[in-house]
Amino acid sequence: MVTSAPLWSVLVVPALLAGFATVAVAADGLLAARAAHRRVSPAVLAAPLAEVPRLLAAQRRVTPAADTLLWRLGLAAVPVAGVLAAVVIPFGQLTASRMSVGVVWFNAMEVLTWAGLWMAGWGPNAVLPLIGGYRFVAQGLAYELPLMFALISAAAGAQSLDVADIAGAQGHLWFAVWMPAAFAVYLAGVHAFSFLGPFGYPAGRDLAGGVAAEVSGPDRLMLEAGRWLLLTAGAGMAVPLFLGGGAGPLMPAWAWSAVKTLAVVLALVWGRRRLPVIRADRYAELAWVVLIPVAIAQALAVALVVLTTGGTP
Amino acid sequence: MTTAVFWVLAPLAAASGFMVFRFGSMARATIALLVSFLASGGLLIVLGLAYLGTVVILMMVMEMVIMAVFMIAYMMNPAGLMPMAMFHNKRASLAISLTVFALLAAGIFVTRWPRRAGTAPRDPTFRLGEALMGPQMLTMVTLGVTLLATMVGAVVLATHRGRYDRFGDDLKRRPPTDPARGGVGR
Amino acid sequence: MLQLFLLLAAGLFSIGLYGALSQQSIVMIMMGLELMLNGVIVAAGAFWHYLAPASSAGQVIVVAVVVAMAVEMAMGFAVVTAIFRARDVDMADMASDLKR
Amino acid sequence: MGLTRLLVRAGAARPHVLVAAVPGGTAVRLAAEEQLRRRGWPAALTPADADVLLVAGVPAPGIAGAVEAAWAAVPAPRARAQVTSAGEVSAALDAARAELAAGAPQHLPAMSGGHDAHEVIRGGHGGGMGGMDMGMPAAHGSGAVGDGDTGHGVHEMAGGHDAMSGGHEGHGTGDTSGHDMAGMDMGHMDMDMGTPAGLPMARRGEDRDGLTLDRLHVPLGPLLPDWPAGLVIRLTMQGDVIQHAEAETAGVAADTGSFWTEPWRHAAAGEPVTTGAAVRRRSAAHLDSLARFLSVAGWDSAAAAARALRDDALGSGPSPRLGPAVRRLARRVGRSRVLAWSTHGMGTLLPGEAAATGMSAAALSAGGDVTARYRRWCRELSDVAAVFDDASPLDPAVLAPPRGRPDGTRAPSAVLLAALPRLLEGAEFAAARLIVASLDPDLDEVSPAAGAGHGH
Repeated sequence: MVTSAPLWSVLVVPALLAGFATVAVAADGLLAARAAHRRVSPAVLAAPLAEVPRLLAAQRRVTPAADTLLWRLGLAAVPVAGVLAAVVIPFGQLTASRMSVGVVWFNAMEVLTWAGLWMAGWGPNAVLPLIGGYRFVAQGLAYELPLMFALISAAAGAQSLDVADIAGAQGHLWFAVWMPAAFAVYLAGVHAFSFLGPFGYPAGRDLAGGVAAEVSGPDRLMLEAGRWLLLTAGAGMAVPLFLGGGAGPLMPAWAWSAVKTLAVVLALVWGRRRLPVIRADRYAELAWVVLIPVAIAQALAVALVVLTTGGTP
Repeated sequence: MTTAVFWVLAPLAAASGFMVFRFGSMARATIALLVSFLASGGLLIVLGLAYLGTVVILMMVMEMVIMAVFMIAYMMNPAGLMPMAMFHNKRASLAISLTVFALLAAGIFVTRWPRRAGTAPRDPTFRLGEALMGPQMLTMVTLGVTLLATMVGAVVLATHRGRYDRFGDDLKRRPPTDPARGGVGR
Repeated sequence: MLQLFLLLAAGLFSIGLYGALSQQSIVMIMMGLELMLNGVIVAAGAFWHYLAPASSAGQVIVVAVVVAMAVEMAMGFAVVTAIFRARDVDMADMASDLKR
Repeated sequence: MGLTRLLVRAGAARPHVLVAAVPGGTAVRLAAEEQLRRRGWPAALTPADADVLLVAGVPAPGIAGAVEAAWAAVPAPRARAQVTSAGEVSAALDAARAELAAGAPQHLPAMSGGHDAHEVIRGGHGGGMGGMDMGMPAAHGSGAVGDGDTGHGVHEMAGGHDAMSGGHEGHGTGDTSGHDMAGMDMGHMDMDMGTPAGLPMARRGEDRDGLTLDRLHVPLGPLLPDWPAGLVIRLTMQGDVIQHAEAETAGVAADTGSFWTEPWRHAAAGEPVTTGAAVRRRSAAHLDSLARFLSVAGWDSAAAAARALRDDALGSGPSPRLGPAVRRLARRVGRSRVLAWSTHGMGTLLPGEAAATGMSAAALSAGGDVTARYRRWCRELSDVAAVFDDASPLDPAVLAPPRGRPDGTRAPSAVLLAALPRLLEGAEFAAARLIVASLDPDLDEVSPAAGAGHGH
């Protein structure tokens, strides 16, 4: 039975999230080194961590006629959204906050990045970040609805919006197995809301970094850390939603949660390097014409299964 | 708990709502409105309506970001970089709204409110779903049809290109002439 | 406590009303309307919690209001886009010949 | 203070380097990129992300302003290196890192004469820097649009350009993308016409959606990442749709000769050049173009692989594994469905159209859409991958330089440059970057006089 941990555990969430995010960044650095035909050494793994002191010591960027309030607010919203989204994820038998509507809460917090990135693009009063901010809105309009239907599929399968109930409902069959379309759409959605990999369009290289183009120093640290925290939160949520939560033989529940989260994180990191950026102008039509019908069909199939059998197939 | 949260969120909701019409920058005005909605969403959660509160937050973030895009596209001086105010009959509006507020406030304090009837269900979200799929089915159906009509109507109003522009006079042109290609090769 | 929530709702409603009446730009008027509906949401939630928690009517009202806001915004922007394209204005005063 | 010093020293372990490539600096740029790759130092995309500004080549007067503007936008602690030959790169990077770690006093960037416009901004915006004494007087002057904005250093258009002075087109219009006031009835509005914070407001114009939105004037280049060195494209945009484009060159020195066509020049001068050397140079050129294109397309891992192979191809000594590796990469990129899907139908240059406008050989080989152009690089890479170590003398009639043979007196890149603006008009920003990257003109081939192209 999953229980709500005491209130201090809210402080553990960011720490745990940061730990997994660090692993993700290190793994990403490793893959980058391999792609660049460089020898892989422990130093390569530690290299991304050197970014933290570098960015803390660097000067903050100031641009003319900037809307500094919205700019900083938007940058801060990205990591905050990641941490708040993770608050409802059960880890083993514990969850920082067991909400009866955890799935909706996760969705709402992840959507905060819409406002965050748009503000981060608007703030500096410069062309390239502005385009980047608008790109995220376009991308959001494309990815958000399929992602919502994927979340709804999992919730419908367990007949609950409570994340712990959803994890508990996958006693003998993971949702990932009998809701493959929802699982795939969800994983793509994680890339999309952390604007990494094929969905890195808002911070694209063609925009010289897009929303990040004018951000330096601690602000940049917030933005970069925020993307990886969001990715990790998405990976963590995939475990109770689709992979049976902490259930598993031999090991305790928290260990299974950790192993599964790590596996999803690494899969996402690996997947992000496989594809070029998918531009929103192409993706939007694909999402609305193909993905939304597929996601709705998936939710409908789940609903029919639940109605006829009263649970898993 | 409720009281403490109320005294944090209520002033925030009211103040940011007020700032919507004080900010010169359209971006800031929209974000102020968003903050007001986030605070009301928080209040709903505190009142025990976790689902509705969260949905208000979820919807309003998306709605306000889209709103900001339109505000900036259609407003002059969206960044508020030039001092300007765009009011008309400011004094009358102020008088009317103050009167309305006074009347409402008077009503709130004069009315003898009935006692609380019944207790909250264990899962209000479940009850809402039951209601919408049961006794309130007609409401749900109406809302659904309204939304569909809105989608169709809004697209028809906003677009300036019909199928004859895209597919030609005989509707046989393939692929259609669009300013930008989509992603499924049409 | 109910009175405090209702007072907040009345405040939000009045601020929204002031904005809707005094602003020239159609989009700003829409923001005023949204703020008024925000007050309605708060009031409906408070009524549900303090007066009739056993009934689901309060919740249904909130759902209806949220839908109304979505409809208002979608239609509002569609109309603004159409007016803007046809006549290049976004000001309520300038579109006043619509009255005739 | 002790903590800051500690952070500075720890941060200097792996500085981010912004390589500012100027025309004539191709060899230095390649050496710098190779060094960064081998050291595992990230290449910065914008001045805001950089610790070290490495100027690859000698900036001609036309581009020096842009380099200064980029330097002004690099946040402290920072170091600058000026490198003129490929051999000096490694030492310069070491010196820059040492300077960073030592936390040497920051020297102030020199304000060049062309930057008087910044004074206006500072006047209007001085308060914004309150409390931040970082030795960056012009920090907010120019780099605000990434490198894109630094284009203004090249062409100071004071007063002559659409009522917008060169430097601030980016800022002014980026934020004030609302309406221009001109021509609107505003008798009942209480407002103060002026230029906010010293920035001009945007003007409106017709657009494809019939909404007459604001026009932004955005100079792209000359120092954007993955961008042909010395290219400046002046865009008139509405939203992110390009309404009008003009291509210019910045800081192209007279006849330095392109790095990529070196073997052919030597062969023409009668020096002995082997086919293998020419094949390597041409393949490296294609790999370089491909790497930049893939970077712009956001496929980082394939771009990194292309850069690594490019460095190998430019290296000396026999390399039996290079050919198969190049062929593998060419196959992987050429067969990528997602890449083809996302670039299909973009920037189509019809062969007939090209011939009609007086472009022959080079333009014909650049025909088709973006997909066709990068696939042609992949094909040509595969075709010659077997002869990297061929020692027979080069026959220029059989093996053409990477961007084709000169078209009469015009270099192939001049033809590509002339074709650019027309392809960009109507494209969205992301598409425009892909189109430029798929043509990848080498401005070192172009003499300054024949540089510019216009499109309507």
